[in-house]
Amino acid sequence: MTPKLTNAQIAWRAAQDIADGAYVNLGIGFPEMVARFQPPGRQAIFHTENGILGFGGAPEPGAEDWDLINAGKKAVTLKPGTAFFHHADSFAMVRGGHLDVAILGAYQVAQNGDLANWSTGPKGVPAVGGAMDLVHGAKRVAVITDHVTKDGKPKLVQSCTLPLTGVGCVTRVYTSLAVVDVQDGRFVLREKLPAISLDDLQAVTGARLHLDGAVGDLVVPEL
Amino acid sequence: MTPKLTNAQIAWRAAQDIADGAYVNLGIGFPEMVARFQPPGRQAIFHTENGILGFGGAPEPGAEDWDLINAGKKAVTLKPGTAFFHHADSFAMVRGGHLDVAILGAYQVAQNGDLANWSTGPKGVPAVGGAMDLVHGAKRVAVITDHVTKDGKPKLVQSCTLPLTGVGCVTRVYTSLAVVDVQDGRFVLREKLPAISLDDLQAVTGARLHLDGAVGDLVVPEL
Amino acid sequence: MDKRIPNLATAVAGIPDGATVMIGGFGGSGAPIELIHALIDRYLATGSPKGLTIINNNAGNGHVGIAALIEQGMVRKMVCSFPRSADPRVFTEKYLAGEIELELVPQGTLAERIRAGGAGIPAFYTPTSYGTDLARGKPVAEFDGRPYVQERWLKADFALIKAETGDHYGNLTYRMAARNFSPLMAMAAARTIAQVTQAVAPGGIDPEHVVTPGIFVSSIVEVANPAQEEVLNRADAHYPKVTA
Amino acid sequence: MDKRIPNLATAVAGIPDGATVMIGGFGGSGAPIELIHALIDRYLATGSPKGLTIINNNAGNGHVGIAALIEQGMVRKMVCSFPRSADPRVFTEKYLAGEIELELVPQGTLAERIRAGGAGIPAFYTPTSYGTDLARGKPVAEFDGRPYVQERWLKADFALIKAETGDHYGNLTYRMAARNFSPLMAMAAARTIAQVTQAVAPGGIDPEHVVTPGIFVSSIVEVANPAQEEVLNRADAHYPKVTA
Repeated sequence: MTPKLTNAQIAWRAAQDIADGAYVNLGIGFPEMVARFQPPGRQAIFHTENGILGFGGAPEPGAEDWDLINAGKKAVTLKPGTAFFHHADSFAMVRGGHLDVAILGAYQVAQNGDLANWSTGPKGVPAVGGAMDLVHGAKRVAVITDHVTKDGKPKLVQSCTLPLTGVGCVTRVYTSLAVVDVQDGRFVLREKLPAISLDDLQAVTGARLHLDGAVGDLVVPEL
Repeated sequence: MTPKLTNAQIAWRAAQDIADGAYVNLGIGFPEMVARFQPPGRQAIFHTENGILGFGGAPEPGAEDWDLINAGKKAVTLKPGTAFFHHADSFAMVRGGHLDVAILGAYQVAQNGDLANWSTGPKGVPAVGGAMDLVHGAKRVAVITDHVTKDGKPKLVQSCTLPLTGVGCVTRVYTSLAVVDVQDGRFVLREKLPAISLDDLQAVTGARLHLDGAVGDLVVPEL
Repeated sequence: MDKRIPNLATAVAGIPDGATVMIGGFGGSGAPIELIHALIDRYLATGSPKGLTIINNNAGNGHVGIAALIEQGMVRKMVCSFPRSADPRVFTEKYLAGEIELELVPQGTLAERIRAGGAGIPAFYTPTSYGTDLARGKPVAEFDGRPYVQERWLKADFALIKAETGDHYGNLTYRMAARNFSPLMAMAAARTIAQVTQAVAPGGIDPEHVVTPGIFVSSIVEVANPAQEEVLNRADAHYPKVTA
Repeated sequence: MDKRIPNLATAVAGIPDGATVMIGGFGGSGAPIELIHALIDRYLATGSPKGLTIINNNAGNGHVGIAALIEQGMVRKMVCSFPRSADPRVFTEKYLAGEIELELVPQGTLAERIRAGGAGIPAFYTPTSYGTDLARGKPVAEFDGRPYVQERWLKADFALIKAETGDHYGNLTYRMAARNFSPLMAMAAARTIAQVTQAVAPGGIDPEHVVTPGIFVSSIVEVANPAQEEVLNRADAHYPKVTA
């Protein structure tokens, strides 16, 4: 079996690129995990679509205040310096380019930066939430994802076949196998697991991986 | 010499049409005077463009706080229930149709409701302030004005010759001689000073005054 | 000038069949549960209002509030960003059966369209949804070399919102993330009805702390100990109560 | 994460020649007098910054603040709604002599254009100015049978604003009508510098009472006893001081 990173390890890797003082929005679900791995000495300020900036982690079980939740409807906590605001101001922060980083999940990312992460097709009830807003405005839009789908199909593709969330919006992808930048309409490989060969990585990637200088080792702690 | 109302009397007459509980914006200068003549038992809530709702009258001389001013830069006072907000919210109130009445001055009003009150032509420095915003959105846009200019020319005209503030926006004009509605592109005379004949009034009016039912007597107290 | 209404039934009495109603709340926070349930009570007693268009971020959670409105069959159309829900299935089932209409709007666009409705801005351009299925049929324009989608304002006949403190003039404050869409909806509805946890005389709210100025509010009704939707749902509450 | 700057000179050191600068204030309230005067001090010492585009409701009052900036010849262009003034005459004279450019914008449109700049809305439609000289050359469109004018967002390189309390993260409150354009300008500028009457540690402002969240603020500088423009003007103050 091919070695691959756990979700926690992918989240950890993404967290290392968040600078001290950055304003960050983490998509609901898996991306929320990134908050756990802020490097010591760095302080990110987290934004949630439903109108809070600078909130803290989850409260003790039983201590939840359900008026103090994030966009994933999980209870959060106050920290000194938290601010509340309404939804239009919240998305002014998003759309107006005030966030430094947004980290989202993905079904597919295309080599031109197109993202599909909201719909797997016409079945069921469509639901988009804030994903289409988040992909515009943040200075960096990063994706964290398994490198392939559950049935082994590439998630990094030449062009998305699923309904798009945004056009040309993703700047970096952290996968279970690699760190890949989107640059001038191409995937550029920045890091890969030392245990996987370039050929094997290319084989599970749906579009050409370009090289631009040395490829780093993707090394993460046991978590 | 023809009898005519003083500015205070024109303002008094306009004040009589402001319902209890109305949200009102008074243009800077002469229109501000309307606030003095609220009928007893009625309470209007005044809005000023620079971000206050529900302020009170002028403070005692010497007691001014110059951070608590109206759009005319005059000091006002707090009242129980005052609210502060920023300029975008303030003009959301204006443009969004939330004001019941706006009362403005005029250089000219045309029979189709066009208003000219911001510029007397290309000389000097142009300045518009909030006038162009105020004429849109308020449910009633009323004008208070002398019936004629200082050199005796009509201010109620067939069509404005001065630069427009707004198109088809005025609903009622309170002048020193009469109360005139703008209705279906025509001036409709509602009230006139008893001492002036219809012919004499028509003679100092630049467009046809139509009748629609009885013309009331414009009777105001000595002020 | 006193915008207080003595009780919930009176507060919602004027909402007719077919009305468009914005309802505050995001997930379990900020939902005006008591106002919504008063509307259900009226429907159960009189058969009205029905055929409602409801604007909210979601399409109901659990079996109270908006979910209960939908379960009662009072809703013709939902406008929301995230209508998907594991519980209840009622929206899903009605939607798949073609019994309820859905207008799906990205969350930030939903917020901005509502604000635009309140601010007298009939249309605006946003980068959101450009190149996606949700931009289909909408005008596109380029500004400074980037493509944008034109979106229209959203208005309503009524807004039902939950606030923390309200004075008699309708000035409001909110509680934490329960603020969410409510200040925007208050601006965008012809009539805004706010349930407030605490009604105070004018002067009871510091003018610097007013979030929604009273000009945007038609009436307030005090609900001193309001239910919290998430708390109700965790207790598996149903409205009307399921009798065992 | 501490956005405090030790002094005014450092706070304005990065503003280059030709910058577009939004400056808070309406009439005599809310003007960041000390920040503006620090900019003048720098200009007098170094000859820079000059050729500035200033966005403010007015074109200066008296002989302090923006009026003093214009008197020094540091301003190339004003964007405002009400530039007319009996005192000073300096804007009037420079304007009539063709030495300073003016973009005249209706006040509500100015506010909304600045908000749009901060909110990532490149263009919007407004009824304001339709059919007037100020709509000349702008696209017009009809919505629901009414004509509207298309307006573009307004952004700036810097915003200089005055706030009441600021915490180290840049969360701000304001004082009464001194709030005016400042929260909007904070959103619309690439870098926002706020002078605050009181700097407090995070937690010193109730999260419910924050008017400008810190994400919109780059730096704060404490000016404990700020001058009030109207008070200065009533005392006929000049900057720099006229030596008798």
